[in-house]
Amino acid sequence: MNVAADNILTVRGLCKNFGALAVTQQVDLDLARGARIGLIGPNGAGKTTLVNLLTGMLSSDAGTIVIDGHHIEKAKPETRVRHGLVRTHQINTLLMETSVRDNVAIAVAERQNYAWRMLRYGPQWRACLDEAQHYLEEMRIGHAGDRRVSELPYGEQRLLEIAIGLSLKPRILLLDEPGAGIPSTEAHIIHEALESLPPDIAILLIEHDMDLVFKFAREIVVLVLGRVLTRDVPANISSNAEVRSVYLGRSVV
Amino acid sequence: MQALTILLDGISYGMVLFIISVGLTVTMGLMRVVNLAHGAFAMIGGYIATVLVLQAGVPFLLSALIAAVVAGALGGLAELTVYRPLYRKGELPQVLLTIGLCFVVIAGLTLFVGATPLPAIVPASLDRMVDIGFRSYPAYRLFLIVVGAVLAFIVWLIVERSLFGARLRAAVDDPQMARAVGMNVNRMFTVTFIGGCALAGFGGAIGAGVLPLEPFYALRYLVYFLIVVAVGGMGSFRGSLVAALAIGIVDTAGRYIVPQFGGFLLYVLVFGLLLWRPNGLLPPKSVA
Amino acid sequence: MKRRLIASAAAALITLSTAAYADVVKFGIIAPFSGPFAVWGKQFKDSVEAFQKLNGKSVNGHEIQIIWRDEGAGDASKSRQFAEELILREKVNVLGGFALTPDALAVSEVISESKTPTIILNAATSIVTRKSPYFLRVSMTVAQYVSPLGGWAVQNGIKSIYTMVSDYAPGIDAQDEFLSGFEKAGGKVLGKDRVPLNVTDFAPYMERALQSKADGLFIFAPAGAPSVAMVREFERRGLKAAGMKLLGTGEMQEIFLPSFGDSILGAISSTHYTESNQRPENIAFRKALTEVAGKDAVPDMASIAVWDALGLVYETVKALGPKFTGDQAIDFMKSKTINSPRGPISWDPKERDIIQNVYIREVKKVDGKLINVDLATYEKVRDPWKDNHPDAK
Amino acid sequence: MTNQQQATTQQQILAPAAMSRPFSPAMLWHLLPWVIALIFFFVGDGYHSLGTNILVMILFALSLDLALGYAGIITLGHAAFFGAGAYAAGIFAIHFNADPVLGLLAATAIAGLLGLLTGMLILHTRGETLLMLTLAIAAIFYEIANHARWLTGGDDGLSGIRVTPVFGLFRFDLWGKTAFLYALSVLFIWFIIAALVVRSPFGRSLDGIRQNTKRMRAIGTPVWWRLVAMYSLSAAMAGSAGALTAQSTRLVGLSTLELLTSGIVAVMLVLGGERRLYGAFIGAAIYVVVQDFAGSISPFIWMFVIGFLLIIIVLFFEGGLMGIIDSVVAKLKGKADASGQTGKRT
Repeated sequence: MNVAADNILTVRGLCKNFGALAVTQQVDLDLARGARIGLIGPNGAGKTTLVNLLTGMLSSDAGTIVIDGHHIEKAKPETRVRHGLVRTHQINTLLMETSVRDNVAIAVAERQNYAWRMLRYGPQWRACLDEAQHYLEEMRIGHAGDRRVSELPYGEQRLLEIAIGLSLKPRILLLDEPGAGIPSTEAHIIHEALESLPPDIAILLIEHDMDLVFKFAREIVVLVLGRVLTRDVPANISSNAEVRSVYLGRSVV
Repeated sequence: MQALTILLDGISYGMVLFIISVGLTVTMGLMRVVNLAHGAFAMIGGYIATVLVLQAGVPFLLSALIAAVVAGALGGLAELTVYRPLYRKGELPQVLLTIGLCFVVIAGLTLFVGATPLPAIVPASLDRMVDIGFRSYPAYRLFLIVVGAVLAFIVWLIVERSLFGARLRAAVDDPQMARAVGMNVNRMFTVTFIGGCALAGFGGAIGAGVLPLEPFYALRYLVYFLIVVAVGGMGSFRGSLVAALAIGIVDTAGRYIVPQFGGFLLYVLVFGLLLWRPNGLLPPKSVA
Repeated sequence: MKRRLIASAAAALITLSTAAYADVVKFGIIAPFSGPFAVWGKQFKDSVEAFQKLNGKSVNGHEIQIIWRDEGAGDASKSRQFAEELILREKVNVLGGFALTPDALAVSEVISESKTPTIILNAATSIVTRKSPYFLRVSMTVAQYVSPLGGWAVQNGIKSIYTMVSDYAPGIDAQDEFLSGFEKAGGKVLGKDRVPLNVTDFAPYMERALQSKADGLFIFAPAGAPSVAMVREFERRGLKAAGMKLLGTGEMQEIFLPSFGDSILGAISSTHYTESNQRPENIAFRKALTEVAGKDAVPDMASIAVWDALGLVYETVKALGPKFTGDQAIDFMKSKTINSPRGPISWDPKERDIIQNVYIREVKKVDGKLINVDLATYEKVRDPWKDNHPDAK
Repeated sequence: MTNQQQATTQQQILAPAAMSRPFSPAMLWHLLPWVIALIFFFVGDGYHSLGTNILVMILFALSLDLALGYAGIITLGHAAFFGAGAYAAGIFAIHFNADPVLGLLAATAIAGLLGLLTGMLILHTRGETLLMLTLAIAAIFYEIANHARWLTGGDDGLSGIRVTPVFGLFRFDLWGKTAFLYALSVLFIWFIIAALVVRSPFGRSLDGIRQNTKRMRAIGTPVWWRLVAMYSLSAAMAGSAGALTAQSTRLVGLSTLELLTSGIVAVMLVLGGERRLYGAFIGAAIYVVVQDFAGSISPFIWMFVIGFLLIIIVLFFEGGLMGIIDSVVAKLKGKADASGQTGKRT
């Protein structure tokens, strides 16, 4: 099997069954440094399952996941994060009772290995807060740092989600529907945020909003019934007959 | 033959646990409420039946039925007033409110009825030995087994064979979906809560010969009821029957065979089982 | 702390209103009024009221004031805390109470240091009185009231025995003491079970006892749910029908008999007080008690203990006046012999433990009421444990 | 960075993080519990045992606040560690060394170790299952203590505990004055530790785990280890409280391991308000004092009172008594100020 030299993530033959139901079948996936890949597919295609398999929230039945030469398919979720594989969530999993800045700072502390500190943590925590503020500003929500997350408008909560992902210094960032639930008038905020992400991070964007995917992605992977149907540049995808028929609701397999 | 005796003892004991606990498995499985006050409803039932038998001369079974009705009504009242706001809260508030309810019931019954254990109300017709072929055996225990089996069958009919039961199972498996398809989940909660409390009250009354009634009843046996629910799998009707019988038999056999281990055995087994299967023996689909 | 303010204000008023030479003698009682042992507290209080009704609230013009403290559900540290408070704040002259042995052990340091005479109203483990020279027991020890039963059983046709006791210190003491008497008299032991305290389904244990085919079953369980369940299962499982005799101690106190129903008929017990005895002291005691607590009031070991304790305190004040040291009081009390409703009682001057009669009784139905009827009396029984362990501390 | 933040930063360099906010007169409130305790020490003759008991229960409730309040570990078995600490301190004093500080350290370590071992077993689970497992652990501990009569005294309790003077200087006097100050010092040390820990990155990550375990997994938090660590810390603290009760009363009973003890400490915590540190202070103090008072009026009134109080607090005053105080203070300060405090709870 050919593996490109600058591949950061290599997935081969990934499988997952729920009882008799095969939700992920023989998925191969390569992400190069700085890649911008869109992952699309109809409801029930297994997109979220795939993300959960990659991040270790679910354990796979077969297949390998390699980051930079490290096999991580058996690793715990937190170990995968330490290898630079980071995700954001489809529905909000933010700490609603905590302040916006602390939400990011907690993630920074985790990355910096300060999170075990119980006593004498003053300077470290301050550094975490400063770094957190930096990511908030990068996502243009620096003004909201002191507010409680539950008081934040939904769109800004989505940006906070991305800021937390960034604060973990990912090499691969899996964005699980960052635009979900955002009114179309505000969709551009997310797009702008995505465009401003550091270029060296490989990004896999899972999204229903086709506008957003086609604007952002340089390549698109189509997932149908747990299999990779095709992978191509956006222009070819939109003209692909098979993909069209899938989205029109007819089965192709 | 000794083994058969132990089995009968265990099953009759388990049946009492089942009758009282089956309502608790619904509350904890369906409503997701850690309900530590369930024993209080069994206790109310037992106290009412005792007072009826001793003061008013009401027959044993009839007073147990009246106790069930009253316990059910009080349960419904409690569901509408103090339990409903609890559904949205975390486990800790649930634990504490229901402990509070327990305290109030204990204090109330003690003030009205007294602090000594209540006299037995098992009628003479049951409080004797009957010949069952290989030996003579307490009639009361056979009575418990029969009543338990009948109730288990009725519960099975309701849960597995009625429309209400189908809805109930659906709601236990996926509460959000049940709401989404327009079920009146609130009413279902009230109805099942009433049913569960009525069963508990009935169990408290007829089981008084195995679990004697006294002011701390509500707390003393609570751990057993909770164990039935946890071992059976929260929200699982079949699980609670299997668990109740298993606990009855294991506890009884353990005490018969190795009495020196006494209290240890059950706790250690439950501890091990929950580590092995955190969701119990037969958990419903939603948590499987 | 309002109640204490009220109490002390009331005490102050009374002091002022009586003549200048009159004093208040304070008797502090620490007992459970809540929790599983609340019955003890209630019985104490009723009996105290009855005593004061019969004998007045003062001795030679000196008021005898009772100060209560609720130690709750068997929390020994509470007991110690209240003892300190009663001694330091209330300046009690005599202390008393203690339902359970740990409650009494908890105060031994405090009373030794403050030299406060302390009357044990229940705690029944033998060693307690050796823990402080200011302890004096008016209740009983487990070993004491069990000791005659084993010998009696063998003499009365119970040649083999099965024992079933709750798995806690008094239960084990009772079992050992019973068996030592039983075996000495030539009886045969067919089985010994210890039942955990939290058990209330006695089916498996009773089944074992039934299979042993012993002549008798000796039980010891805390009063309340466990003993009630034990006796019911004894009846229900046909041990009684099989001709087995039930032997016990405090389980068969008259106050608990209604909880058992007729299944208790024929049960044998040995204790230091038969509630229905016809001594004039007992008739007067029961009369006073029913006047205070209603016609259904039944005295028990708790009532009799506090009744005699008050008797001792009144005698002490009569003899020594309202001001006395702890040593004077203890020396006086332990030299007394009292005609108690239970029979004559006196004290071992060295051990300060009670010497009293022990009665073997049987539950019978008299005039439609379950009561205990004396079968035998063992006079002036000492605590055998102390005699067997002269040096234990 | 705003000016205020910079000021904060400078302060933090000088002071430990718990006291990192710029000084304001309102901070003097933090002295209040300690001042009350010291005043009590001088005027409370005859009540020092009661006072010590309150301090012990505060420490116990505080330990539960760490596990249950902050980390969200739902437990009804914390008495296991309280009792283990008490027995460990008692047994240590009888068989090894009567020095109170050594005994306290030993008890703390043993309780912490037991917390570590049991925590590793049970903290995979959550919710009702966890609740049942904690119940079972406490029940097993209870049975062990009940059976190991030769070591624990069984039902008679462990007595004969000797305690030498603290640091060889301060004798445990009969009336509990030394014990009171000793308990107060231990509570103070643990309080500082607790206050530091809950504001630490570690404490914040546990607060995060309580709010959303999934989120914390996603940022790479080893959730199980973190919970085990906090549980052990909390167990050690509960063990300290148990050791204090053993040393101050020279007595350990089986009741230290009872289900009721676990329940009561949870009641105290919620009464005062969880996740507030001071909630433990108010809850334990009010509970012990009111029980002392109401219990003497009538046997069962106390159960009524506490039962109703629990129901009302849960239904209407989430956050307990401290929550009520907080909201009153917030109202007094005015709304503008109050909204500025968002996300910073003490």
